[in-house]
Amino acid sequence: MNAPHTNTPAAAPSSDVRSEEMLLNMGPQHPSTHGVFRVVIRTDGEIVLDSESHVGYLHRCFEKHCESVSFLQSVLYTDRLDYLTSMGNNLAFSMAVERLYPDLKIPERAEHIRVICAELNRIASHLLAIGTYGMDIGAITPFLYCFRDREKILSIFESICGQRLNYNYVRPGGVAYDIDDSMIAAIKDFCGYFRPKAQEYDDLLSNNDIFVRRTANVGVLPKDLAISYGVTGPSLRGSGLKRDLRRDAPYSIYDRFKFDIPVGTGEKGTLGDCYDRYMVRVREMIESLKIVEQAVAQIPDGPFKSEQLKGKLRPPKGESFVRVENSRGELGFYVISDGKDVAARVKCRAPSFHNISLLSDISKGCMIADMVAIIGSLDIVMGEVDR
Amino acid sequence: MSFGAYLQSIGHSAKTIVAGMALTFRYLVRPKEIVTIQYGSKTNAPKERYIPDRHRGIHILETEKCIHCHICERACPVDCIEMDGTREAPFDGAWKGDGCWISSFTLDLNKCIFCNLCCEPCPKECIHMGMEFDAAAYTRAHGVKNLLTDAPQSDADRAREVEARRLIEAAEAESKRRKAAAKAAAAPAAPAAPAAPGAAVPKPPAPPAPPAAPGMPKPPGAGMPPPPAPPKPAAGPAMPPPPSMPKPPTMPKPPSN
Amino acid sequence: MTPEKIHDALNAAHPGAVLAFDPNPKLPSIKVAPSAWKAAAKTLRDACGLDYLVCLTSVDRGAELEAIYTLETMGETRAPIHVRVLVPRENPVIPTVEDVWRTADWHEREAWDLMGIVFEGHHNLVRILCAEDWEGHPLRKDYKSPDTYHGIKNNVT
Amino acid sequence: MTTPYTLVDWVLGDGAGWLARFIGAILVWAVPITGFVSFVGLLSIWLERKISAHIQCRLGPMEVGPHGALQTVADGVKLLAKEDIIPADADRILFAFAPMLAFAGTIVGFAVVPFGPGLIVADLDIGLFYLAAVGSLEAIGVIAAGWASNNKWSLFGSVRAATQVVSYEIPMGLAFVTIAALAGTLSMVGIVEQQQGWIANWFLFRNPFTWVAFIIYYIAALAECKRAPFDLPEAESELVSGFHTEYSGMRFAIFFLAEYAQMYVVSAVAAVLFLGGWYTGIAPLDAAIGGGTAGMVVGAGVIVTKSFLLVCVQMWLRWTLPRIRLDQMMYLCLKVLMPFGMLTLVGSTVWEHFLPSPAIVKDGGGWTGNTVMTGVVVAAIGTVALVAYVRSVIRATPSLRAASNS
Repeated sequence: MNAPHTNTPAAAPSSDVRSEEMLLNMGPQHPSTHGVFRVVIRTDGEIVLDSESHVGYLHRCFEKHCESVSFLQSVLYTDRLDYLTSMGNNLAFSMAVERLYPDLKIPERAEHIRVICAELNRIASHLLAIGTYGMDIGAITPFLYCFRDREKILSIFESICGQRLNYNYVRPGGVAYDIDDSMIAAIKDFCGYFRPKAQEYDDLLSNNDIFVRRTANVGVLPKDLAISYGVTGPSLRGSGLKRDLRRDAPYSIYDRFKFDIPVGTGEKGTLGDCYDRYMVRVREMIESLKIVEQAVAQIPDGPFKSEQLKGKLRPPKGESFVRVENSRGELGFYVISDGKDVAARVKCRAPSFHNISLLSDISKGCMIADMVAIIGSLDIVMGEVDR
Repeated sequence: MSFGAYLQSIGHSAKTIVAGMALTFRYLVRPKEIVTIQYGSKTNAPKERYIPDRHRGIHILETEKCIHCHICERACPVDCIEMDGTREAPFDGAWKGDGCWISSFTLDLNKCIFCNLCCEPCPKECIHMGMEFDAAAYTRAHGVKNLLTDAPQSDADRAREVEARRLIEAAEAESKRRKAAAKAAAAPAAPAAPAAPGAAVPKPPAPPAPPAAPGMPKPPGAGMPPPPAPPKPAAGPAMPPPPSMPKPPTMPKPPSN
Repeated sequence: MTPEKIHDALNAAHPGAVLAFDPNPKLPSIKVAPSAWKAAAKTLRDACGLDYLVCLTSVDRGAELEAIYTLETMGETRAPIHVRVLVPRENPVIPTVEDVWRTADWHEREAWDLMGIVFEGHHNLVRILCAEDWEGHPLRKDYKSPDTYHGIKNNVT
Repeated sequence: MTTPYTLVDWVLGDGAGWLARFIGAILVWAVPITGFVSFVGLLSIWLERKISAHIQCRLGPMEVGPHGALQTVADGVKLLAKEDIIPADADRILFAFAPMLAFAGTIVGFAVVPFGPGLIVADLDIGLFYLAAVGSLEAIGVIAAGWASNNKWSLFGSVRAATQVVSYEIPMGLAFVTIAALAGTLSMVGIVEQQQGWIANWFLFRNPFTWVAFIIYYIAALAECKRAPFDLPEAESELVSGFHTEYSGMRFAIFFLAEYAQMYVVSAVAAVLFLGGWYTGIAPLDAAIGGGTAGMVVGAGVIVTKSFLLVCVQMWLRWTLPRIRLDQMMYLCLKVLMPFGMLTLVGSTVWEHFLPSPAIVKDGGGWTGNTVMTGVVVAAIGTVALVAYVRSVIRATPSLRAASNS
């Protein structure tokens, strides 16, 4: 980019104070773009006139990978899509593979374990989203409180499946390993621990006036624009549309649990602003906690993986499309099998890909500091956008 | 904005700021809330206390149970496992497995993604993911772990593998020739001669020599039975590994079976 | 609207546009002729209420390339309907629908980038995931990865 | 001869020539002050690390020295040994000069900041005015740094710094004027002398308006130091690192040191203006210590302690609050601090007119009607704050909350 002070045209009026537009590269390496994401901003002073998003810096050919490794091996590549919600990714891909089989029964225990893990992972992911959002706004301490609590979830996951980030735990037909009583006790402990801690985030962020003023009325996403861009998840619910696949099109065993779907209300500003999106995440954590508590209470004994899928995974010829409500929105997999142990085509419908594509529409006229707030409130994970 | 609302907004700001500061002050004066530990030499917590049993760390191989079936090698999505050996006949410098003789079993930690897919299909449950997680190395070559010696693979190891490949081929050829001879002998004669590879060892293993692998000391395989010490490392004088031998351009591929 | 009703509505509005219909409840799909796709998309959005483009999947079917548009109504959720548009491999041109569903903008760029389907009328049909100077369309079955890229050797076999 | 207020006078006596005084000033003041700034830097950075760590449930540095006390020294050595990078398209001369300008701009403030009775570089008659004048010198260094870096983010940072520092000069000046009107002098030593005696003589407790003046001064000082929530010039989540994005090694360290030195300066000024300077606030204790060397040592300890306490509050604020936006920063300055600052100035003078304090003298002052009124107001505010704190404790503690609900 040009130097800011070397682009003076030759014939410029010397008496007046002149101001000109400036092109600013935000990213690919920038603290607040949440990954390698580049926005080219045209600014007038601190005001963003226009912006253009560039993605693809983290492209790892996930879909091409899936065409060269077996179905079982593909599961662990889904871990790396939205690496903050690996359980949900595993679940979506496993369900897409399972749907290729005509009549496959997943054991009850496996379904419960899947729900518990997916919901705990949703809490962990939202904790990170809230924490980094605080950091985008400039408060560093909430980030560390969120990480402190997230670490507890990751420790539970580590005891369940051995890893803290890329779990490779939910597999077609069930889950990889059973969970035992000590793990269930740890999950119950966490549920008791977490509820009062959620108040701290309110004290530091949600109720803090500086935070509210930084986020309310900023980056307003109208409902119709959200629909046209296919925005899903908390970003959509922040705009006031009550849509959640866990309730609207229940997969797994979500129809057995009672939980609310928080939506944005415009309580501090306009409906669909950054604060609404943020608050939806804060409230969703408590709802997820409710699901975890119910699932832990009624988890049955039994096998943890289906006996029907013994041996090498070789789904019958066919196509399937499955979506789950992941922490960032609807994660879908379109899987085409031609009867081999390797998929013919896997397409990943990534929620962040949709959510970030509208950035230039809702960031016009905001300030540079708001740009950071908007990107943070959309809560993107570049691993999923670029695949 | 009315004057009252103006004052109210200032008051509200002050109130919420004070609420946040009260929270941070409570943490400031309560050191028992600290959750971090001093990782490293000063930590009092043994690894077992904060690493669960199922932790997926650096692999450990129970060599004496391995049957050299290549299943883990094929299960690996990133092709980080390489093994070589034979089930036909023993040879100099071989590690003894279960009915097989192994010359190399390496795991490239530069590639490994710790997915556990190699351990799950193992028919003998001889490859495990251990408690060690510190995979740092100064060079990429040191990132390759020799699962037989539990040390980073050295140049000497690589040289030995090349030599072992030759020995394996020779031993297999010898074994095949003997089998054919035994068959030929058995066909006309009475079926008396048992054609067992164990009985057909051409030369007994060399006396135990000091381990040639100069790498780091074996890490304690916390929680897992440690792999047995190499029963018989390479015979030193027979094939002295050059001290700075570069990596062979292509590793000899094991025979597919 | 059920898939059957959508099929009927589409048939009534654009006779000849629908080439095939598969009411399979797991994966209901309608095959639409590429030439009629733009008009059909507007009908689907306005008359059938399918305001949400869930996903655009591009598939290499050998002689033909396929674009699968997964559509749904945002307000009410059920199994989404898939609209298949098949175009010949030699001349894979589909009219763009970025002005019907705005999310199609990036999805069409992705399908162009990875599968090489040309979306006619797209305002900015450039690569999105691969580098600008990448050659070929990686998700095609006959794609050969280059040996070098800007002097970086490709050692993947 | 009156009490020697400056150490140079004390050492050389009154009769020394200008050259002797100049060299003496360098030896007696410039060298120790530079050393003191380094000490302030070391201590503040350690404090910052530990306070932030404990607020965030962390241990902080623990390895180098007891509780990591020497970590900053180790870091300083590392920064000294680092490569000195100047970007290719930078304005090399300005780039090299900017950190020194910022550091010099900060360190000249130490000239009028007393370290104890008699421990002051220059007891200027216009000390407060001088402070207001040089207080924004650092901004010139910051602007130069942002411009010379030839980086758009740096430029943003430096322009923000200019906006911020220049704007917050005004409320800060209003707080200065409030105190100057009470004290009747601009001399720092003179201001401290007037707060001798009991704690009620501190200007903070002189009347309720000085409380407001103190808060205004402290907020403005935060902005002058570019500390959170006013860290817009370096806002690391927006501007990468703002004006020092391109700086590394020792040049960066000098910026860092300048920031912490300025934190100390503004806190010391707050201690002088509002918190009684080097007086403990307990009249008999001050009398017992007396003047001379003992008074100097104890006074220095008192004022440095007060300053560091205020520095700690700055850190506490930083690790609690989010960052405000540029327009909100201007709103706060122009629409909140300035009206209140003017109100404070008027209110304080009117209060003094109708409820005049006894002439401030060195014999201790006394409890007057003014003090009582101030005490009532202060007690009311304190009660409200205490109630708010107790309520927040109850809310944060589940067992207490359950008890209070039932």
